[in-house]
Amino acid sequence: MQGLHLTSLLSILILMITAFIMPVIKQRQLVTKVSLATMGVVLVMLALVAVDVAKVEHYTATIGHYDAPFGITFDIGPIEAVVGVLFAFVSTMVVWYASFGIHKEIKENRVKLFYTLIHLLLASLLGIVFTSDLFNSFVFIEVSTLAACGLIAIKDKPENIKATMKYLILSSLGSGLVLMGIAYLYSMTGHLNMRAIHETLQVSVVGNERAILVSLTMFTIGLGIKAAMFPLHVWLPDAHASAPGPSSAILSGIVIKAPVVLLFKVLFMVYGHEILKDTVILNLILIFGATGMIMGSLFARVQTDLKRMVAYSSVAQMGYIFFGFGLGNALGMTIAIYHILAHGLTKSCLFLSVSSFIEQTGQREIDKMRGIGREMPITLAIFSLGGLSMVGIPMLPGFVSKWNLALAAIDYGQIFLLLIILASSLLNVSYYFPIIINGYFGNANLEGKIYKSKMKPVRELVPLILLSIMMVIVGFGSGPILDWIASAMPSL
Amino acid sequence: MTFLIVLPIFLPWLASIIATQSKIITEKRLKPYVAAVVITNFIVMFAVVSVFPKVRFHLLMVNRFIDIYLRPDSLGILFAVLASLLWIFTTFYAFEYMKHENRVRQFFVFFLFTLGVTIGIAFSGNMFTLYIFYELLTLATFPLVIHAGSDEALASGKKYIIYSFSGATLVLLGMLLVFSITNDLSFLPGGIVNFSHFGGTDHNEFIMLLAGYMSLFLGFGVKAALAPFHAWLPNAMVAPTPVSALLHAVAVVKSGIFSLMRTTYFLFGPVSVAMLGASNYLLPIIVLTIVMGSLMALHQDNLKKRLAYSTISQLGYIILGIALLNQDAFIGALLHLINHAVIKITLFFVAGAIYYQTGFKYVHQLDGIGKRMKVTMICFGLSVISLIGIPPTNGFVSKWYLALGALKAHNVLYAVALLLSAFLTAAYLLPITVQAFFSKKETPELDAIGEGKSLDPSDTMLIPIFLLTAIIILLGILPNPIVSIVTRIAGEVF
Amino acid sequence: MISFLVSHYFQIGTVILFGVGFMTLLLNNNLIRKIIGLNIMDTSIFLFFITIGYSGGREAPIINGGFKGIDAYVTPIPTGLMLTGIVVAVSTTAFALALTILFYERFGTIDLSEVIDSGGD
Amino acid sequence: MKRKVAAVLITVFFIAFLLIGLSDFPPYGTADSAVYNEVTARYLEKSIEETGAVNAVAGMILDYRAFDTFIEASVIFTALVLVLMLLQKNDKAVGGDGNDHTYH
Amino acid sequence: MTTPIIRRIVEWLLPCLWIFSFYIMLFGHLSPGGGFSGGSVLGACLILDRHVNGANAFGARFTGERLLKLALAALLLYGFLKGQSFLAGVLHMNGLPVPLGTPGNILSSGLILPLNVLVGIVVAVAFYLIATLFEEGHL
Repeated sequence: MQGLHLTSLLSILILMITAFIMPVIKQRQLVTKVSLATMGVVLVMLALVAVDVAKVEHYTATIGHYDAPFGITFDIGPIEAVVGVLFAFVSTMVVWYASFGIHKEIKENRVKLFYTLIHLLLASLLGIVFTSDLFNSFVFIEVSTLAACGLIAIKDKPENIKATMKYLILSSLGSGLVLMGIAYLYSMTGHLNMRAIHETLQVSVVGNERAILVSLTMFTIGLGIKAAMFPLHVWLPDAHASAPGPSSAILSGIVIKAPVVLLFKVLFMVYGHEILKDTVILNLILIFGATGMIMGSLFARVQTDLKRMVAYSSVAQMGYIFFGFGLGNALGMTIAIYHILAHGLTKSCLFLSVSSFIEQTGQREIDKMRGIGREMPITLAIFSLGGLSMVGIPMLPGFVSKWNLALAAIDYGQIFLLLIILASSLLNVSYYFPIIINGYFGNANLEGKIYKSKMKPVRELVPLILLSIMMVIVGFGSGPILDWIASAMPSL
Repeated sequence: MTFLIVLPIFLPWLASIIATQSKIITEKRLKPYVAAVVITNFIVMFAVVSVFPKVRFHLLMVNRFIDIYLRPDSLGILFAVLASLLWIFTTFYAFEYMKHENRVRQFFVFFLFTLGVTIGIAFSGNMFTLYIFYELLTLATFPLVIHAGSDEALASGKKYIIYSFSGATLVLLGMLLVFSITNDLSFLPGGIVNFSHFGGTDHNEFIMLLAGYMSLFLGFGVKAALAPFHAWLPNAMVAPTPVSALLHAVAVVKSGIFSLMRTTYFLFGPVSVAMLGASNYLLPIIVLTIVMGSLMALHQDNLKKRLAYSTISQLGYIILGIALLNQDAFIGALLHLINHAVIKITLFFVAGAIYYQTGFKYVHQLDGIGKRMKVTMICFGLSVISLIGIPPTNGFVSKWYLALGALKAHNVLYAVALLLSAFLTAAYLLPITVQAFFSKKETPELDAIGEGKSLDPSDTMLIPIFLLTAIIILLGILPNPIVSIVTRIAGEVF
Repeated sequence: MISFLVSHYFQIGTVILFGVGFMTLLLNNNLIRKIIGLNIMDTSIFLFFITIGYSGGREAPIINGGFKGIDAYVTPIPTGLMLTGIVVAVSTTAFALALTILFYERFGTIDLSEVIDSGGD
Repeated sequence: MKRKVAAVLITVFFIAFLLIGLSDFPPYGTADSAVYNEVTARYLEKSIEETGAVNAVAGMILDYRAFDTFIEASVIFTALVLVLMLLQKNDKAVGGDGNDHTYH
Repeated sequence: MTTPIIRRIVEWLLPCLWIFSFYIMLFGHLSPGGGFSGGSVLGACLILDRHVNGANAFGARFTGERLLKLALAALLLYGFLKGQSFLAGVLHMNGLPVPLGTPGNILSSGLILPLNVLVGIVVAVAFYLIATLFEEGHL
């Protein structure tokens, strides 16, 4: 069934073309409608991609008339399909949520640009995930970087400008390093297509060990900066905390995930395990991930600003993903990809609910959120669900990843790694639960709060509810998802 | 039809969700509704377990590990019956007691929800299911603990949450370690960890199993108020009396005890645990718990706190019975599980009744109260005697078996500890009764209340207390039916 | 060692240029200089790319007057890629400069260190 | 001051690292490097008959790897949109009247 | 800073620049050059014109609005022209039948010539508008 192969490319093209049209549309609602419709179509298309992959479990779409080493191709397997569906779903929900309130948060004449940027962003992220051509992925990375910076700077408060500056500089440095890595790889192999590079590397590894190590390091650092690997995360809290609510949901939910997927493909599909096991890169990633899991939670614990806290918790959660990569065994990689899914849904839920707190109360501090559960019960319920998933209450996605990560650590043969995982989940308890408790209980907190006084109309909460439902589904349906992802893992 | 086995769990949950709707369940209908639900659930549970004995029902099966199923065996049924029976008494007691508390609806909603969770713990067929309900129990009882809503309540509630989640984390660690070796966490009488796991050749696996057992034991020990982790229990006293009665008698601490039994006798099995030699590390802690609890109880002036510390030491008995790993001790532990539940809930009811009628919280206020609250204080005295373990009460029976087990363990120290703690129990509980009845001096603030007429609470409060005392006596006079049941359960294991 | 320096002088030069850009990026707090440093880095990478596959005596890949065989032409790939890369770098620079203008309007300075600890306005 | 020293050290380390990797490469200007493989050969040989472009570079970027070029055009567009967004004064909005206060 | 000298030089220079840029664009498939280089030269001379002769000379007729729409239209056309061939490539079919012509002629090599022009327009307009925004803060 060739026809379905179109959808992967068509979704990107549609997003691009609608993005080109939007800036010249006059009315805001029309732009909103167009964007929502496009997002719906794209979501359907990616669902079709997933169906297609489920049928043929792997296919290659040649963009243009030239096959793999000569032209640019999309290699789409279960991992790409799953991540693509996640991206489309999250951004659809975010656009839906934003269509109600974004004009209150940013200038009127920037609303259409907001949607334009989101379209460009989603298109580039999908491209990063789908493409099997290194240089093409680099170009996509640049688009995504620019669009993400735009989504932060779209709200022109001074701190936004500052955060955007930081993000832009660091992440262009990252792109530079990635390009350097591509240059090394290209001059070693003469290919840009991932498969071709892999095959060539297998034969020409001898005599190139040092160059291979250098290029690996380049990719790891460069993509690590973009994915907020722990010591390189300095840009993330400012950026995600200062951006407008929907933007931070998208940034934290999916934007930092695409480089992770690319890093996964580079590490395990371009270099392959035979090369990796002779280098120290995986151990470094493991250490960075572990420190991230602990330090991110510790930083999040001391924050007074709610959004900054959630942002730091993203750093910790990215640590889980890198931890899974660093373990390097099949279960670890599988669960890392699964955690991309889990954290994408959970964190976008959290950020959207937090942003609606801030929008309704006008407060950002955690202390001001006391008794919020009386005023906005449903929203805090969604927040609590996300928090419970982070903490690792059974059958929520957070728990599934923690559990399998621990099993992977046991396979890896290091028991003490278990302690890191459990410690970080306990830390999550220590900073998510006080908010929930003070939100729902306590006379001192609840006095003077009117029930449902600040609640948003339910139809504006539908996206959040859908997100949380999806989160629960992903948690309970983890078995088939994990099997599907595992079926695509490169053989070790 | 086997899916009906989930009814005793989901019925209360459904009921609690309905109870949140003040339109359907008006204030007037609330109490009859709750009573109906609790009693119906009791009957339904009986019906279900008698119709489908030893049924195994999968709720959700994701993979070898994430496999949630219910399999009520005799131990589980025993625990479930105990829980839901005491729940009924507590319900009627609470109707009266909660009159001077606010947010009654919220109380009963979580009250019902917790019932379902407790029965879920009883019916769990493997460790993972147990773990899920265990976490749920923490979340469901938390609103009950902080029901008062004061800052003190919030603080102790946070303490409760932190302790419980740390314990749950330890449990998770233990599950991971065990699962990585056995690839199976289901409960079988006699355990699933077989000898092949330590032929002495693979020392690493031995260590991992030992670590797994220890962390499971300590993790569940948090809820069972084992010595280093008991601090949350006295703090949880801020809860309304029915809650603390439930927490201490059945719901929470007994769930911890129950999970310990599951771990020791159904996951590992006494033989494996003996081979692991885990008891050598645990028994000192347990003895410490027993003695320390009693000693702490001695100088508590707050009645409920004193009862709380007594709970800690009595739970020590049960854990000792579990850790001694011989049949008599296990029988004793099971018996004491039941007896202590009945006794302690009575004691708490009385304490609550005194507070409800007179507002007294402290022991020194209770001199001569026996003359004013005759029935109540008589029940109190009887249950105190039973708790100390003086024949012919049920406490004697269980302690007898415990002592037998302790002697069988060829270590007289444990028997000594039991005796010592029994004396201490007498020392911190008997004086209350004695002073209540035979103190010469009249306390002025007592006379101030109600001019001289009896202060016995109204029937909805008194009848549960009375019935429970009757049960205590009954179990003491003719313990054979219970003992035979318990012996059969213990027989399955050994 | 010396032979390496001699034989790879062009690549070494680009790498050192990369280092220069990197240090400019690290040492200066002035935003304009940071952006210049970024551009130097990018340029060095482009140069590095161009060196790949260059060999003397081959002509540019423009096939005028009949195809002279593969060995007669330099590979067109790095050139084409760098064309793309240059445009990307230009776009990034344009955005960075626009941000700098805004930064100056908001903070009255283009020194990052002066405002990095102050929480915005 | 300490920052400066650290920066210099980092840079020197970085350059050294890159140079170590560089030492695996063939000397500058040698044609027998890995890039002269079937891809280059095809781009050179078939360029005229497949794309019709005499300029192999143009043929490559606009036919073999045209997708790159398309994305790259959208990079420029993104930059344009961003600069518009940042520097556009509010009196006049993109595409005429962006500031139509039509709330729903 | 438009001194008479610069104005005079630009008078002579601009037409050549225009012609040169279009040459680069149109001969992109025959000689060094192509859409991007030609577009950047074109953008450069637009900027120069704006800088020297002010907004009235060229900017009067081609306002920012129109130029933006022009660039977007060019992009869209690019998207459609190339998108159909991408999609056709996915299905392993032939896209629009565009004659390749005889190599060496201007009108040869299928889509490359129009694409060069379109890319050139996009680049030129983008550079021009960005520069204008930098200088004046509005279109």
